[in-house]
Amino acid sequence: MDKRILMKGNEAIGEAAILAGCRHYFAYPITPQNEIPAYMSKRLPEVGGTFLQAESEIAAVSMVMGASAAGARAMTSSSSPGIALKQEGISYLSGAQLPCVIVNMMRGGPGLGNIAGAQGDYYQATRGGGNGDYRTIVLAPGNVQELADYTIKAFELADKYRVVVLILGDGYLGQMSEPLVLPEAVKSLPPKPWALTGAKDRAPHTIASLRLYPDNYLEKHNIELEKIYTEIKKKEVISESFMTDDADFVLAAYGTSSRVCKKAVRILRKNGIKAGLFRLITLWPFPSEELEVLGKRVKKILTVEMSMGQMVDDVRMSAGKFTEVDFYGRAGGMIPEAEKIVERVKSYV
Amino acid sequence: MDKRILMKGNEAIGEAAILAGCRHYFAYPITPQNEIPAYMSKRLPEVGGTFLQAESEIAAVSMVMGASAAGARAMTSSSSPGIALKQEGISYLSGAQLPCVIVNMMRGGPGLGNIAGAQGDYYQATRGGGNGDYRTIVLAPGNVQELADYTIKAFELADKYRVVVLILGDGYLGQMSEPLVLPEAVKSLPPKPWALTGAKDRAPHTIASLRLYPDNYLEKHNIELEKIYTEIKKKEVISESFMTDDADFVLAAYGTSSRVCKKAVRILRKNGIKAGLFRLITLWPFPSEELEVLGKRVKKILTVEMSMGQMVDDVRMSAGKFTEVDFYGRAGGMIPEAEKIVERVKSYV
Amino acid sequence: MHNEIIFAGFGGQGVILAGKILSIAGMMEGKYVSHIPSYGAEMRGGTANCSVVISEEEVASPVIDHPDICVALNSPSLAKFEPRMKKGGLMIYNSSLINLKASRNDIEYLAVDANGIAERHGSTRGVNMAALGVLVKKMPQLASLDSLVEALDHAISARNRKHNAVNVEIIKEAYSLPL
Amino acid sequence: MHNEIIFAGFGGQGVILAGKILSIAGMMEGKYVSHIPSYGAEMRGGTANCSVVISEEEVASPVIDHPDICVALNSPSLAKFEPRMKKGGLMIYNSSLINLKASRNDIEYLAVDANGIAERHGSTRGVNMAALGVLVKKMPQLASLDSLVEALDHAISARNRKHNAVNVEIIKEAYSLPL
Amino acid sequence: MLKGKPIINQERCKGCRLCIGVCPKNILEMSEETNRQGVHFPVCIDESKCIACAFCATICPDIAIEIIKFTPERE
Amino acid sequence: MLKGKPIINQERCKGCRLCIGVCPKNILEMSEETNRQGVHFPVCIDESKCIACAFCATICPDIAIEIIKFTPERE
Amino acid sequence: MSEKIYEYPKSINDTATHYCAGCGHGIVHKLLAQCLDELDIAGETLLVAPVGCSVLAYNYLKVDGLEAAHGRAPAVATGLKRVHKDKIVVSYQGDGDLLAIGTAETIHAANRGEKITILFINNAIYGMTGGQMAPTSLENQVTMTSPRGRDVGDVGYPIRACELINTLEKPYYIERCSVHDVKSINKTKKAIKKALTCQKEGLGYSFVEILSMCPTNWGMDPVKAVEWLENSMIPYYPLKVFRDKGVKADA
Amino acid sequence: MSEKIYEYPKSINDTATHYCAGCGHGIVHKLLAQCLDELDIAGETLLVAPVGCSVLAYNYLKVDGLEAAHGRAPAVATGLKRVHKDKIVVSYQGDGDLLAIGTAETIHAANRGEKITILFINNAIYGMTGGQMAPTSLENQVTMTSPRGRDVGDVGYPIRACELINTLEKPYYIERCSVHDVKSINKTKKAIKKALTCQKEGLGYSFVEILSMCPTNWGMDPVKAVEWLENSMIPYYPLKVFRDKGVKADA
Ligand SMILES: Cc1ncc(C[n+]2csc(CCOP(=O)(O)OP(=O)(O)O)c2C)c(N)n1
Ligand SMILES: Cc1ncc(C[n+]2csc(CCOP(=O)(O)OP(=O)(O)O)c2C)c(N)n1
Ligand code: SF4
Ligand code: SF4
Ligand code: SF4
Ligand code: SF4
Ligand code: SF4
Ligand code: SF4
Ligand SMILES: [Mg+2]
Ligand SMILES: [Mg+2]
Repeated sequence: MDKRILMKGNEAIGEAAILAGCRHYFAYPITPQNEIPAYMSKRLPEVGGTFLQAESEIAAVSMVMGASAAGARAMTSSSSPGIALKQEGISYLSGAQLPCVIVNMMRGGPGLGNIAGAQGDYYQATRGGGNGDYRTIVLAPGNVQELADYTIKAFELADKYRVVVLILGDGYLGQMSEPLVLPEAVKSLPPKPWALTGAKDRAPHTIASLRLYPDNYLEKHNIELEKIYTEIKKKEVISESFMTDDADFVLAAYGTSSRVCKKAVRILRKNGIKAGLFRLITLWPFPSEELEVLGKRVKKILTVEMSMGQMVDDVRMSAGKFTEVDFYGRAGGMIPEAEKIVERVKSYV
Repeated sequence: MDKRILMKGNEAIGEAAILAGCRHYFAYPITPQNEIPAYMSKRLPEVGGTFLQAESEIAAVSMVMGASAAGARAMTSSSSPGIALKQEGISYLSGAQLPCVIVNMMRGGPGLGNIAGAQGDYYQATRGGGNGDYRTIVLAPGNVQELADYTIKAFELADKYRVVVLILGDGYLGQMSEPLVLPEAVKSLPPKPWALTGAKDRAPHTIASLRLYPDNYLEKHNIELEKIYTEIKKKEVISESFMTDDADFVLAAYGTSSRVCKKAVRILRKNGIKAGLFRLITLWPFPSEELEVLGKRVKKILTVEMSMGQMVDDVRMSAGKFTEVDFYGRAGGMIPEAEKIVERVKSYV
Repeated sequence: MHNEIIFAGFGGQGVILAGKILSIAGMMEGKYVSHIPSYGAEMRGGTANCSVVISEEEVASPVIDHPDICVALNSPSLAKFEPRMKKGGLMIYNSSLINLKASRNDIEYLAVDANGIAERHGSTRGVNMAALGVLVKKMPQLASLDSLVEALDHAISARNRKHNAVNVEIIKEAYSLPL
Repeated sequence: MHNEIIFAGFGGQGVILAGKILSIAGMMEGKYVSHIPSYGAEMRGGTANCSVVISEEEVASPVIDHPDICVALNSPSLAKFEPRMKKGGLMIYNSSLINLKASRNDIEYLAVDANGIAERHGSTRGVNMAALGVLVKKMPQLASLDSLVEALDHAISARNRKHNAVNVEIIKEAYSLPL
Repeated sequence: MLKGKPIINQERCKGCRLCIGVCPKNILEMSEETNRQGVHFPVCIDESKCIACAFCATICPDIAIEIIKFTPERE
Repeated sequence: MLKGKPIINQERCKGCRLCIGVCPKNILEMSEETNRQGVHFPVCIDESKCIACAFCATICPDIAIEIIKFTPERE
Repeated sequence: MSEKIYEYPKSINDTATHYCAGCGHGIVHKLLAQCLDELDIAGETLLVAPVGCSVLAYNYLKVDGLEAAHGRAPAVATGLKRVHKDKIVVSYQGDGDLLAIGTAETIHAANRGEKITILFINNAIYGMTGGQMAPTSLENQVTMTSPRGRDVGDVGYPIRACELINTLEKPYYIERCSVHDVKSINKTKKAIKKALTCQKEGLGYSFVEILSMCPTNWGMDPVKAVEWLENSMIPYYPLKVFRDKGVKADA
Repeated sequence: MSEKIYEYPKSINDTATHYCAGCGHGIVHKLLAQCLDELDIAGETLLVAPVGCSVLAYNYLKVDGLEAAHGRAPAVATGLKRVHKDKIVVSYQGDGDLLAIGTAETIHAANRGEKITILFINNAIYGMTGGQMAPTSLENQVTMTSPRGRDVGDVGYPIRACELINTLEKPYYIERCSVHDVKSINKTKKAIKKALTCQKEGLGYSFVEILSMCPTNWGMDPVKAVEWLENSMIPYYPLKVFRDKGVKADA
C-alpha cells in the first residue's frame, strides 16, 4: 500500500516532532509557520502532550528551556523576527547545554519585511545573534519529506550533544504540501541523567550558564563546549551531491533555492553543460571539506541563495582558495529563476 | 595646559555622546556598562536631554527607534545578553533606515556567562542576530581616548548612511580609566528631512521596514540597502598598522586583545623577530583589502581574540588565500598573555 | 508533462481544497506534485488562491508566476490571473458569477456554470467540485476521474466526508458535460 | 619603569579612590597609566580592589594577575593578594587592622598604621591617604609627593573637596614617616 | 419632500451589509450587480424615506457612504 | 538557672549587627576580635539572661546563630 | 438647502484599505480621522502602527507614521514623544500586540504616564496571523490555537486591559468602548477625541480600548460578528469610563 | 533537658553565601529552607533562580536548580511545571527581574494560574548591578540612575506587584510580607509555607512578595536599612494577605 500522504510542510514538522517523542511545544504565532502551533494545539492533547501558546517568542523559548531542563523533548517554532527575539534564550540554552529543537520558517527581512519565504537568516542561524561563543546545529531540509525526517534527526542530535538544533526552513517549504511518507515513531528516548527531577536520594542538580568563580571557570566551560562542537563538525556534516562527479560548474545551495538549482542543472545538462548541484543539508556544521574537495576539481562554484549573499561567505572560506566562487541571489522573498541561473552558468563557458 | 583628564571608558562614551549632540539615551542596567546609564542620568538633564531607564533592553532599543525617527541623535548601551535581546530591534532599525548608536560592552558568554570583558560577540555584531539582509557598522575602539573619539564618529556615520552603528567595547575598556582629551563638541547636526515631525504643510512621512506589495517591493529595498552597504565598504574602513612594513609575522586583533598584541610585538622585536600588529578598528566594514595585501606579503598572520575564534573567519576569508592564518584566543573573560603570543610567534620561526 | 495550475476564488469557494484534491489525485498516479496556498496578509479582503504543480519531474518551485491553467471562481480572481497566464494557457472560469470580457486572445477560455451545477445537487459549497470535474475532463494528463474521486476521501476530514457522495455527483456531472 | 599596583580593602576604605589619585598623579607626570576597579558581583561581601598600572610604555592589559605592589587595607585583602604577588614585590599593609602573619619570604612587607595616622587628623576616612603617602615615599618612581597632592583636587568631586586639606595633611604625615 | 440621502461610493464598498442592518427606515438593500471588486453594494431603494440619520454612514467601515441632508429653505 | 543560649558560628557571621538590635535582653555585643573574614561577630555577654526567644537567630541572614533551650527536667 | 452632514474625512486617504469586509479597524480609522479633522491636529500627529492587521494604518491616515516591532509600540511612542513633546503621539495596537508580547511595554508606558494616546483595538483574536487565541479571547472561544475552545483551566481567563491599567497611578484617562453599533461608535468617537484632547492639553496618558469585530477570524459574516460582540464580548468587557482625571469634554 | 529550638536547616548548604552583610536574601533563603524541611519537599522541589543577586541561590539550597534568563523565570518555571506536574516549582525573583524586564512573563504566568510558587524579593533596587532604580524604588529614592531621586512626574510611581496580580482571576494565594523584624520574618515563613502548601496540594498559583533589605545599594548599614524598610517601604507597600482562596493553614 502506498503510504504517501499529501501534507503541508509545517504540519509535517509538527507530526514528526510528535513521532520523535516531543510532547512539549511552546510557541507564539507568526506567519508563515502558523500551521505548526495550529497543528500542535490539535494533536498534542491527543497524545497526552502539552501545547501552550506563550505570551511571546521570548516566553516560548524560556518555557522550552524549562521543559528541556526537566528532561523532556521540547520544541518551539517561529519565523525570522521571532527568532531574532529568541537569541538570548538560545545563548542561554547553549551555555546551559540544554537540548531542544527550534524551527525557523524564514521570511523576508530585515525587520518586519514581508511574509514570503526567504533565506536571509543564514547568518543569524549559523553565527548566532546570541552572545558569546556557542554553536547551534542548523539543518536545512529541502522538501516536505525532509522536513519530517530532519525534525526527527534534530531531536536526536540535540539530545546526543546537548545542543540547540535549528531547523531552517522558509515560508515556501512551510506552506507547501507534498507527498510524504511519515517516519517511524521513535521507540525509546535517551536517558537524561542530568535532568532536573528533584534531588530526592541524590545530590542536587544545577543547570546554568553562569560561570562566575574562579576567573577561568567560564573559559574552561567554553573549551568543553568547543570540544563538543569539534566532534559535531567531525561527525555530523550532511550534504548531497547531484551530478557533481564530472561537473565543471557546481551550484551550491540549500532549501528552496536548491530545488530551483536542481532544475537548472537538468536544463544545463540538456544544453550539454556539465553542471552539478552541491546541496547543503547541515549549514552548521558546514561541509567545508566536501566543498574544498569540490573546489579543487571544478571550474567554478555558483552559490545560489534567497538572500543578498550570506552562505557564500562560507563557501568562499572553504572552496575559495581553490576555485572561483560566484554568487547569484534573489532577496526579499523572491525565488531565483532556473532560467537566470542557467544563463549565469552559460556565461562561464 | 594639559587637557588630559583621567576618565573611565564608560563615562567617556557618555560624555562623548553628549558632545556629539546626543540628547536622548535609553537603557537598561547591565554590568559591565552600568556607568554609562549612571553618567547619563546625571549629565543629560544638565544639558536639557532625556535619560530614561527603560523596562528592558527591548524597550530601550524601541525608544531609540522612536527618538531616531523623530530626528534626534539617540543612543542605547548594554552588554552581551542585553544586546542579544536587541537583535529584533536592530533589524527593524536597519530595515527602516533609522540611524542610531548602540554600545556593547562585551562580557563573557554564552548565556549569563560572567561579567569580565570578552570578545565573544564578534559574530553577533558583524553578522547580526537580527533577521534578514542588513548590516551594521561596527567600531572597535582600543582605549579610552578612542571610546570617546569613535562615539562621535559613530553618530556621524549613523546619520550619514542612516544605519545602526555598534560600538563594540568590552568590560575592560568600559571599566578602565585612562588619560583622555575630550573631543570637541559637534557644532551642527545634519538635517534630517525624512524625520517625523508632523505632516503639516508637507506630505506625510512613513518610516517602516515592512515592504508587502508588490511581491518584489522588499527585494528592491534590499538592493537599495546593499548599495549603501557597498558604499560603506568602499569608504569607511578603518584600521591601524604597527610595525607591519617589514614584518614577517603579523598579529591581527582589535580592542583589548590588540593592546596585548602591541606589547607582544615589542617583545618580539626585542627578540629580533620581525613582528607587526594589524589592528582593526572597523570590524564591519572589514578591512579585507588591507588584509589581502598583508597576506600577500607576510609569512603568517596570527589572529588574537578574546573568544574561541570568530574574527579569524574573516581574516581567513581575506588573507587566507595568500598566507597561513593561525589563531590564538582566550575565552570567557580571560585576557591573552603577551608572553603566550610571543611564544606562539616564536614557534613559527 | 509539467503543469502549473492556479485555483482562485473568494473565501468560501473552496479553492484551496480543490487544489489539494487535484494534488492528491496526481500523487496517487505517481506524479510529482506540490500545492501551496496564498497565505497571510494576502488573504485579507476575502480572496484566496493556491498553486498546484503536477509534473513528471521533481518540482522546483511550488510558486507559479505564469500558470498554464487557471481556475477562476469569481471575477476578481479572473482579473488578477488573466494577465499572468502563459501563452496558450487555459482559463476555466465560473460563468455563474463571471461575465466574461476576455482580454487575451492567446489563451483558451472555458466556461463552467459551477454554481449552477452545484445548486442542481443541492449544494452551495460544491462549486469547486464542478470546476474540478471540468478540469480533469479537459486536462486528463493531470489526473483521471477515478483518481479524483478517490482523492476526495483523503483530502476531506472525516467530519465533512458525509458530503462526499454529493461531491462525487457534482464532479461527475461536470465531467460529463460536453466541452 | 613599569609598575602594577593593587589597592584592596573593604567598602568604605576608599581603595578605588586611592588608585585614581595615584593614576592621576602618574598621568600628570606624563606616564602611561590605567586604573580598573573590581566590579559587579565581585563587590558583594563588601570587599573592593582596583588595579593601577603606571608605566613608561603604553599599557597593554589593565588587569593585573601578579602585582609588583599591593596595598592591603584589611586582612581579607592581604589574604587574597599575598599569594599572587610577584617575587620581590612590595606589600604595604594596614597594621592598624592587620595582624601580620607573613606567609611569603620572597616579598617585602611594609606596615603602615593607616587608621592611626588618619585618626590623628580626626579623619575616619583618610586611611587610603595614609597608605598613598607611604607608597610614594617608598616608590618615588610612581609619582612625586607634589603630584599626588595636586592629583587630589582632580580626583575628588567638588562636593567632597573640603576634606582635602586634611587629606593632604595625612598624606604628608605618612610620607614623613621613616620607612 | 426629501430630508436626506445616502451617497454610496460603490467602489469603496466591501459588501459587509452592516449599513443595511442599521437603517431605521429599511431603505438600503444589496445590489444585484457587483462593483469592480466583484462585490455587491447597497442601494437606497427609497430616498424619500431617508431621514439623514447617518446611521448607515456611521457604521460603514469603508467610508463608502456620505450623507446629504436637505433642510427646507427658511421662508 | 539557664533557660537557653545562642550558639554563634563566628565564621558564618558577616557582622551585620541585626541580632544585637533584636535581643530583648540586650545580651549580645560585637566582639573585639575578628573572624577569618576580618569581621566582628556577636558574643553573648550573659547567657544566664537568655530566654531562648530565638529572635537573634531568626533575624540572622547568615544562619550564624542556633539556639538551645533548656527545659527543667520534670520531677 | 443641502448639506453634507457625513462626509469623507480629510485626514484619511481615499485608497481602499486591505481590511476584510466588516472589519472594525476600518471604523476606528474613520473615527480617528474625524477626530484629527475636528481637532485640526493631523499635521502634528505621529502615528505608531503596530504589527497586526492595522500595520499599514500609516498608509491610510494622512499623518506621519512609524512602524513599531510587535508589541513595542508604547516604547516607540515614548521615544517619539520624548523628542517631540509638543506633538500628538498615537499608538494604535491590537490585543496580541498590546496584551501578549507587549505586556511589559504597555504597563510601563502607562505607569510612567507617558503623554501619549493608546488606541487599543480588542477583537479577541490575532487577526493578522489568521486567528490564534489572543489574551482577550473569551472563555471557550474556538480559535486556530484553541481548537477545543479557550480552556480557562489551562490558559487562564481573558485579560481586561482597562482594569489592569486602572491599577496604576498615572494614567489620566481610561475608557472602554465599542464599534459594534451606531450608538457605541458615536461614543467611541467622543472617547478618542477626549483622549487626544487629554494629550493635546498636556494632561497625561490616555487609553481607549475599543471592542472591534474580526468577522474573518471569528468565522462569521459581519452582521453575525456585530451580534457576537454585543452578546459575548460586552458582558465580559463592560463599556465604561474607568478613569477621567478631568479632561474637558468637547462638543 | 536541652533542645535545639533553632537550628541550621537541612535544606541549605553550609557554604557562606555571597550576600552582603544584612542582606534580606539570606533571611529568605533560610526561611525557604526551613519550609522545605518542614514540608519535607526539598527532594521534589525545582528552584528557578533569577538573574539578580540571588542568581546563585541554587548553590545554597539543596534542591535541583535552574537559571533563567533575566525576567524569564516564570516562563521557565512554567516549562518545568508542565513537564513535572507532581513536583514543586519555585520561582525566586527580584524586583527588577519580576516587574521590569519580566513584566509580561509575570503577568501571564499569573493569569494562566500556573501551579507554581513565586517568591518575589522586593528590595526597591537593582541589587546585583549596583543600585539602579527599580520599578519598586520609592518616590524620591536616590539610586545610581535616579541621582536626584525618583521623579514620579517623569518615570511614574513605584509599582505594587501584589495589587497588580490581584486584578487577575486565577492566582490562588497572594500575600505581601517583610523580613525587617522578627515578627514579620515569622509571618513571612508562614506565608512561604502556605504558598508551597498551595502548590503541593495542586490548588494553584501562589505569590509571596517579601520586602527585603539591600543595605549595600541603599547606602546604609544593615540596622539603618531595617529602619528604612519599616518607615519608608511599608507605608507604600502594605503588608497583608491579598487573596487566599482557601489554603489550609498549617501548624
Ligand atoms: C516578533 C513577532 N512575533 C509575531 C509576529 C506575528 N504577528 C503579526 S501580527 C500578530 C498579532 C496580531 O494580533 P493583534 O495584535 O490582536 O492585531 P489584529 O491583527 O487582531 O488587529 C502577530 C503575532 C511578528 N510579526 N513579530
Ligand atoms: C538581559 C539582561 N539584562 C540585564 C542584566 C543585568 N542584570 C543583572 S541582575 C539585574 C537586576 C537585579 O535587580 P533585581 O531583579 O531587583 O534583583 P536583586 O539583585 O535586587 O535581588 C540586572 C538588570 C542581565 N543579566 N541580563
Ligand atoms: S441616513 Fe439613515 S435613513 Fe438614510 S439611508 Fe442611511 S440609515 Fe437609512
Ligand atoms: S457598510 Fe459600507 S462597506 Fe458595508 S455594505 Fe454598507 S456601504 Fe458597503
Ligand atoms: S535567644 Fe533571645 S534572649 Fe537569647 S540571645 Fe538570642 S535574642 Fe537574646
Ligand atoms: S545577625 Fe548573624 S551575621 Fe549579623 S551580626 Fe548577628 S550573627 Fe553576625
Ligand atoms: S482579519 Fe480580522 S482584524 Fe484583520 S482585517 Fe480581517 S476582519 Fe479585520
Ligand atoms: S547588593 Fe543588596 S541585594 Fe545584593 S547581596 Fe548586597 S545587600 Fe543583598
Ligand atoms: Mg486582535
Ligand atoms: Mg531588587
